[in-house]
Amino acid sequence: MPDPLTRQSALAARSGSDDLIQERTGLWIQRLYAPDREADFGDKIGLDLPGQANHVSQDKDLHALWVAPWEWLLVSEATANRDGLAARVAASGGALSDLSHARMVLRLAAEPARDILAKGCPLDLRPASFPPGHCAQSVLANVGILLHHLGDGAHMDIYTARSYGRFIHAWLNDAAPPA
Amino acid sequence: MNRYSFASLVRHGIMGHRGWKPAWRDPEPKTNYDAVIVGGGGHGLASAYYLAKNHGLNNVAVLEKGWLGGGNTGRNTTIVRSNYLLDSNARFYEHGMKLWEGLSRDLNFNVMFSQRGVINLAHSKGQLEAFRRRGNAMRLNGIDAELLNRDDVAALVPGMDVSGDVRFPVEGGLLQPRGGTARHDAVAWGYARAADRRGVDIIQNCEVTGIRRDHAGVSGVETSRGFIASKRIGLAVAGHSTQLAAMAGVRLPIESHVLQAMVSEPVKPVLDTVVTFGAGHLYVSQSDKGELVMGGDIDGYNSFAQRGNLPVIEHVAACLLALFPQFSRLRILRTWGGIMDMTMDGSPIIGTTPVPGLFLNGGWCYGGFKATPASGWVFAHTMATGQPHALNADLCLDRFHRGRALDEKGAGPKPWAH
Amino acid sequence: MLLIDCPHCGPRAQTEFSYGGAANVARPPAPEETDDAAWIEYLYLRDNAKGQHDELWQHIFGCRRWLQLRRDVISHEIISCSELRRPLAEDGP
Amino acid sequence: MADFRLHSGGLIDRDRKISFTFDGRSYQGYHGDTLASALLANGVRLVGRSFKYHRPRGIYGLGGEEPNALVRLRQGARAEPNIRATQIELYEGLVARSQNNWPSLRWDAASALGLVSRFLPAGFYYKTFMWPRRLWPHYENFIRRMAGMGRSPEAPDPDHYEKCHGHCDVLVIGGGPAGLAAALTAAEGGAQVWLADEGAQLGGGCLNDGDASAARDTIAALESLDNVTLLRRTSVFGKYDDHLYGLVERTGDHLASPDLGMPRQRLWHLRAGRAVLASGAIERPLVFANNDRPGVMLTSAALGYLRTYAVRPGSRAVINTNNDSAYGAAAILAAGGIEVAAIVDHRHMKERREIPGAEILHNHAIIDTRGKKGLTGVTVAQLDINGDAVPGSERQLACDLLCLSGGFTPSVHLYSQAGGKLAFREDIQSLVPKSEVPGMTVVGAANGDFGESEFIAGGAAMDRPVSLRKFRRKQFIDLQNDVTAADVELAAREGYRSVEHVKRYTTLGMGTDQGKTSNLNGIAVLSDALDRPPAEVGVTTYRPPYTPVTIGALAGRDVGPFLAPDRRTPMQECHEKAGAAFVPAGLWQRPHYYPRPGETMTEAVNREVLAVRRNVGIVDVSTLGRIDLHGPDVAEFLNRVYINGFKALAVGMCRYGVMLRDDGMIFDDGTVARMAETHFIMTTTTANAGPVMAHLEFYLQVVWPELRVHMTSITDQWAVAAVAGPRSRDLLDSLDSDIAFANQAMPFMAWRGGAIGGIPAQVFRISFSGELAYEIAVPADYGPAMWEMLLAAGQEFDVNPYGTEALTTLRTEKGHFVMGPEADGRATADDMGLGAMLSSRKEFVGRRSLRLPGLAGGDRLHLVGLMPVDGRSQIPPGAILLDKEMAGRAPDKAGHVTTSVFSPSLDKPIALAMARNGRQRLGAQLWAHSPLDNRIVEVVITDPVFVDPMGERLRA
Ligand SMILES: Cc1cc2nc3c(=O)[nH]c(=O)nc-3n(C[C@H](O)[C@H](O)[C@H](O)COP(=O)(O)OP(=O)(O)OC[C@H]3O[C@@H](n4cnc5c(N)ncnc54)[C@H](O)[C@@H]3O)c2cc1C
Ligand SMILES: NC(=O)c1ccc[n+]([C@@H]2O[C@H](COP(=O)([O-])OP(=O)(O)OC[C@H]3O[C@@H](n4cnc5c(N)ncnc54)[C@H](O)[C@@H]3O)[C@@H](O)[C@H]2O)c1
Ligand SMILES: Cc1cc2nc3c(=O)[nH]c(=O)nc-3n(C[C@H](O)[C@H](O)[C@H](O)COP(=O)(O)O)c2cc1C
Ligand SMILES: [Zn+2]
Repeated sequence: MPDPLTRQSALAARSGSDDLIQERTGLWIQRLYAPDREADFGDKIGLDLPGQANHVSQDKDLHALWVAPWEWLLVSEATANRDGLAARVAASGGALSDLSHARMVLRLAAEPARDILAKGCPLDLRPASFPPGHCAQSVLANVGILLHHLGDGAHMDIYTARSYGRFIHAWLNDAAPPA
Repeated sequence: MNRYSFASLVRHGIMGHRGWKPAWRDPEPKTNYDAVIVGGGGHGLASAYYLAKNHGLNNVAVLEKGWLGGGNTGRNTTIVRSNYLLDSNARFYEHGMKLWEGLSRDLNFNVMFSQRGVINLAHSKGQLEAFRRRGNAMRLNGIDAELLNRDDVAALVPGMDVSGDVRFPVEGGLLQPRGGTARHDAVAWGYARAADRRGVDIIQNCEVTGIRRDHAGVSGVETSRGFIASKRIGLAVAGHSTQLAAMAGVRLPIESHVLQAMVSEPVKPVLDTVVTFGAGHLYVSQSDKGELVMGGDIDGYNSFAQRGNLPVIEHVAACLLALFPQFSRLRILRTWGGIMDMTMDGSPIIGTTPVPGLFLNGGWCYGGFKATPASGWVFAHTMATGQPHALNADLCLDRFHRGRALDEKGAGPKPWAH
Repeated sequence: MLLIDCPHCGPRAQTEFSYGGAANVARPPAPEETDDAAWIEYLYLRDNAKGQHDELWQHIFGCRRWLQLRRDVISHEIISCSELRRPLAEDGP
Repeated sequence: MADFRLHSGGLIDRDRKISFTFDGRSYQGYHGDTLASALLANGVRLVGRSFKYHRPRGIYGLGGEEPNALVRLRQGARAEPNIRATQIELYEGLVARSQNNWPSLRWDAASALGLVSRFLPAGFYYKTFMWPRRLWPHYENFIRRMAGMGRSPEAPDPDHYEKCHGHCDVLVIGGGPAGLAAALTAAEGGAQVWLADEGAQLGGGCLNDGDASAARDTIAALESLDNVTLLRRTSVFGKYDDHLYGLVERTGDHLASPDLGMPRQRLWHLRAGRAVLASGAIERPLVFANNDRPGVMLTSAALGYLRTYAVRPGSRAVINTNNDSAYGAAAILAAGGIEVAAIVDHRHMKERREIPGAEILHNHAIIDTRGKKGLTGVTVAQLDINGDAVPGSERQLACDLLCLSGGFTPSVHLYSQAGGKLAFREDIQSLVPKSEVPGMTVVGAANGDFGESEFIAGGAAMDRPVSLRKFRRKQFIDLQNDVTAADVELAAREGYRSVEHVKRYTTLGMGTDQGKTSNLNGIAVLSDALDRPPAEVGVTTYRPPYTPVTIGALAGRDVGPFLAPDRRTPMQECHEKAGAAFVPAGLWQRPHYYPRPGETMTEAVNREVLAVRRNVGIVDVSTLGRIDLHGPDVAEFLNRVYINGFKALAVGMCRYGVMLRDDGMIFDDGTVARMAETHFIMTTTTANAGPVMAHLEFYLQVVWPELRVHMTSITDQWAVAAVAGPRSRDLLDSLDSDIAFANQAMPFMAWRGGAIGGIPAQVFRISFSGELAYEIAVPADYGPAMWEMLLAAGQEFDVNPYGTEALTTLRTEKGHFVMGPEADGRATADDMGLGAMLSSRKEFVGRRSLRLPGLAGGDRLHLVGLMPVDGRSQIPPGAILLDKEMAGRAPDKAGHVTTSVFSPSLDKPIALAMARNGRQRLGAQLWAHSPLDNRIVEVVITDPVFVDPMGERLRA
């Protein structure tokens, strides 16, 4: 029996490994809503939230990805206690929905990623249109995805709903040029 | 007027085919008709034919803005079937099926009606159960239907991948053996020629631009070739029903959408039935000339352009390869689109309107080609008598007001979802 | 394939969106006080404009916002794409 | 066999010899050859048979315009029909076969059809085969076998295809001089430029008939720029909305098989800021009797074979023309060692040109040709003022090559696809772009601008490409479909006068070349027949694809397992390991049942059902949709979208709800739990998870924007198992948990949070099976652990995992309807017996429609139960219900069976059904009739709830 408190990611039971694609597991992911159009919401809850569409802000280990007007995806690797944040959000009339287990997150080197993604995603991924520090939601192989071009410019993170995880992972591997 | 037969073909052949008469006249419009039908597609022409044949009305004009048969009649995937679930639809389409079976000889024009069978594939137990219900309902309406298991499907469609090893394995299907295809253009031409022979004026390049009304009802149509008076006006304009009805102040539960179709390069016979994929959007048959004729879903947004976009075409291609991986190296020769009048419940509207003397034949969605003979038959009846025929009583416009929508798919009032 | 300029996310391929029908169909604010004819009109009757058509699309694989487009349904040219006007204007944007 | 290869010149690589076979015979060619050029080099002229009359045909064109030389390429699984020999690049070991002939290309039995062809004019099949009716299927079979061209491949394609999305500023279509120049200008201006050309070589027409050195320089310049992408072997096949172009790049077709890992073809979705259409022009043939023999060829093609491939397409040529370009061509042919016997020029010209060695016949036309399987000579005659042959002026000329030069037709396909309008230009007898379309510029020959080209400039205007007005012998217009000038005339005579009618009646331009060399000639013949100017005759609609596109490329990667995504629950591996049989549920695969060794499906399902009724079972319900709702107005929102009230729902409790569409029909059902004052979790059915989300977003954003509600789909966040059965509480109690599962602590329809076995969990006391049951939701990554824990702890209670089939039986026994079989989009809440749930104190979506006559009326179908009167017979699934007194007469149906199961709990078959006025007819006996399997079972209408009608078990 698996240790109950070990998280079994979408890809955990899959055999084999690969260098091209790394799964990021154990993440803390929340969808954050501001109450309608409240400009100083970020200050109130103590987060640096990108106001501009498709932008990502980073505060230490915590990334805030713009996903819709007044909505962000907060992502962090640390399992630090964030009860304080939850309380502040609740107090300011916003909302958090926990998606920590709802996503499969893959990290790829930006270079093959751009070519591989182009095989199934209609986004314009040219660096001028999708520079580092940006994110975008789109569709890949008929599945919804969120792409994050990391600030270093060298990597991309692909988020997809957990239930599609195996499919997207297999699809990406199939689309990747042979080693 | 020449009668068509093997003998006449030989006789004219010997004379170098110089003696053939036009299949229809090209008359100038008269100023007044007993009935005017707008739209020279299959439905308009069939209606005119049956008005003359069944109801003795010969002073009839069909007004066509372009060339006859150039609307959806000339651009559909030619599938003819009557495998409907709801009684009102089933009886209507089955009447059509019976007319199809004698049509070539009735019209003296070979419409190449080919009863090669129509199979709807099921990919799950649930789908198969739904087909059971449909098949039983059909049988009780006097329509042929057979439930197929996987082996039956394999035997009927050699070359189809029925292995369990695919994304959507085939579980079985519903077969209507009498279903099939017909040569689309020939249907328009055959009806035109037969109607013309009974005195109907078929007037091409004549666009209706307005409908005149007086206190009693309609009084005639404005056209690009002048005013034409008539107290009986039938609209059979497929994708343009809303525009024409609006000319008489009638709003319709219809949106126009684009539906695409495509053909492959011609090949020797490889597919002897009409096949509908149940896990994606695809229907495919092979024409007598050899092309695979295929279609899928509408593009899904209002459109009056007779062309669409790639996603649907790519999806149709993918579905085809799911069933027939060996067709991967065949090539698509041509793609095109038609303007479909999609109704709010997915069923056609045929009957009277709130305006006296104005009759509507439209809302055919994906499936009006197969309806052509039945539609003409009951529309002629409705126009001649002012009352719907028993077969279109449930198909009238007022069904929406009565809360009796005929939602064959149960998709609700979203025309693009039917 | 349409390129819809989402006012929130930027220009995106049609495959990211789903269609929502005519934009000028306003739901009667008090259905119970609406008579049958008006209710049927709302449920079923459409202008189906041939020319410029006001319509709703949802950016389903993006911000999930419902948007209002004005599109030429003969040429498919998108004339405008904007945030939804609240409440929905009867006569489009 | 004669060798037609020149010793020098051309773009072939003489150091790389290539062997190939055609119709089983071996030949040699060079790297850089096409199959067509290599066949010509070997003196092979007869290459195919025509569609209808099986006439012998040879190579006619140079590229995509080729109507004749269609072959079956490759073998086995890679075999493909109808491939133009002119576009096949030679590779070592290439195998090609001719098609549409039997027993052989040279002796084709069906060519006998030519003898009766006078009885097979255009559209003959519409006039005959009508009697006797029963013979039609046989006639049709024969027609089908005669038609078609090549044979379809029979085995799955071993190659793979790829799709790519591309984005650029400028797309240049065509790599001839015009396209190359446009690309360079745009690139030098800093734009990201893509240039695509169908051919393996860039350079276009100037490779054949001009000076290619300038083009070579431009190509080199473009290659040195990194903002330029050059795509060779790439057809731009379609123009779609908002500047999206479809391209097919043939990455592997010039090889015996694609390199490892390389796709055979790649389909590009290219979004271009703007496009430059530089697609050139295609030469037009001239029309006369027997103008189709092997050896008849477009002049531009003959030049191309000579210049690009260093092949003489014949030894002694006659050129037939109506314009000046033939004279330059003659010079090139002569320089290449071809004897030019004569130039037959339709025009009457004062100023004469000289071509050494060639007879120049002005005011002459070719009226016939000779030769069985290949051209041996032509008959020429002088023309009179009407364009007819002057009697007695006929002369024979011997030749083995006849070059046709009837002017050039601009390739405006993509411009027209983009909605561009065409105008007829008299001087070049062609349709040319009338004005700009947004985002596209047409340049070069495609624009009718033949430039400084010495060939046309200054020449007299062309005359019609049709030489003779009387159509006695076969004068082909469309060579592929064997459409003659007489066919077009016949169509016009019979009233098929629109150019679109002519196309459909005669099949002109409907072949695989889509009339690239024939459409304009068809217009000319029709224009004569109708006595209307060509501009009025018009042209048929240009449609994608420009050249045919493989279905494989269109499907791209959406094949095999990637046809559609598949979704997996967190516990999927557990079910796989347990040997579950799966059943598709939308994109999911759900466990259908869990067979034990030796068990049949029925046995397994019955065991699973009884386990739930007697002990305990667990089922994976993670596929149900889950939506997180936050905000002060959630309760109000729920009140408006469900038929029942939600305002009073207490924190810690759940409620079942039904949603309608606004037309009054049931849209979905599920439970809602109030997690906190302003926080709710809603569940939806598996199939409707997406649609419900969009439905709610619609009402929230479009209809009631004033409501403050935030929604998130959290389906994927949770792994959910339902634990059901009288011993479910015992099982849960046996686990280490801080949750109290007892009735008082957690009554029916309550939910509690806590931890189970250390795993954070939310437990909802809801039941679909009708038994005491708990749904346990844990964060998805803990799903497998939770599942294993329940199974392990459950052993002592004889826990059974159960699948959807047992679930169906359980809910049928309880009379629960589901979306699909019962609520099929045409059913109201009242139909389901839920009338009492309809709140009368509030507005909700769909309520208003319930007052419409048809919905409120008295003849609706109600959800009922059915039992066989004999207590034993299975009730046929999908059966139609008939009133007994109707038996034998035209039936008015009394309803239908929706779900039929064997109930292990009652030990007899039962069913759910929708029966007309069913609730008023409890106890009535009906026939359940299934004509499909010839079964009729006598059934009695019962209450739909078969088990525990008072609901005592689930409250236990
Ligand atoms: C791609 C595609 C595939 C299809 N596949 C099938 C199938 O497999 N089976 C099936 O049964 N059905 C199919 N259909 C539907 C079927 O083609 C139509 O329902 C049917 O042909 C409608 O016939 P009609 O005579 O009503 O319309 P049309 O043939 O469209 O005729 C209407 C005519 O009205 C004319 N008109 C319009 N406005 C005016 C005006 N103002 N004045 C004068 N004339 C006017 C038009 O020019 C047109 O010729 C398909 C449709 C499409 C587009
Ligand atoms: N002899 C004459 O009178 C005459 C007349 C017309 C043209 N020409 C020749 O044509 C030249 C004109 O140059 P141009 O550049 O306009 O035309 P071009 O014919 O030289 O080049 C057109 C190129 O476009 C390609 N092409 C066409 N459609 C395509 C598509 N959909 N996708 C991809 N590629 C496609 C063709 O393969 C060809 O290489 C002249 O230099 C001359 O050689 C000669
Ligand atoms: C059943 C059917 C078969 C067709 N077969 C062919 C064909 O073999 N070749 C071809 O070029 N077009 C074929 N077409 C398509 C027509 O050329 C044409 O595209 C279609 O009728 C729509 O008209 P439009 O493209 O002129 O708008 C076929 C159409 C139908 C409906
Ligand atoms: Zn958006």
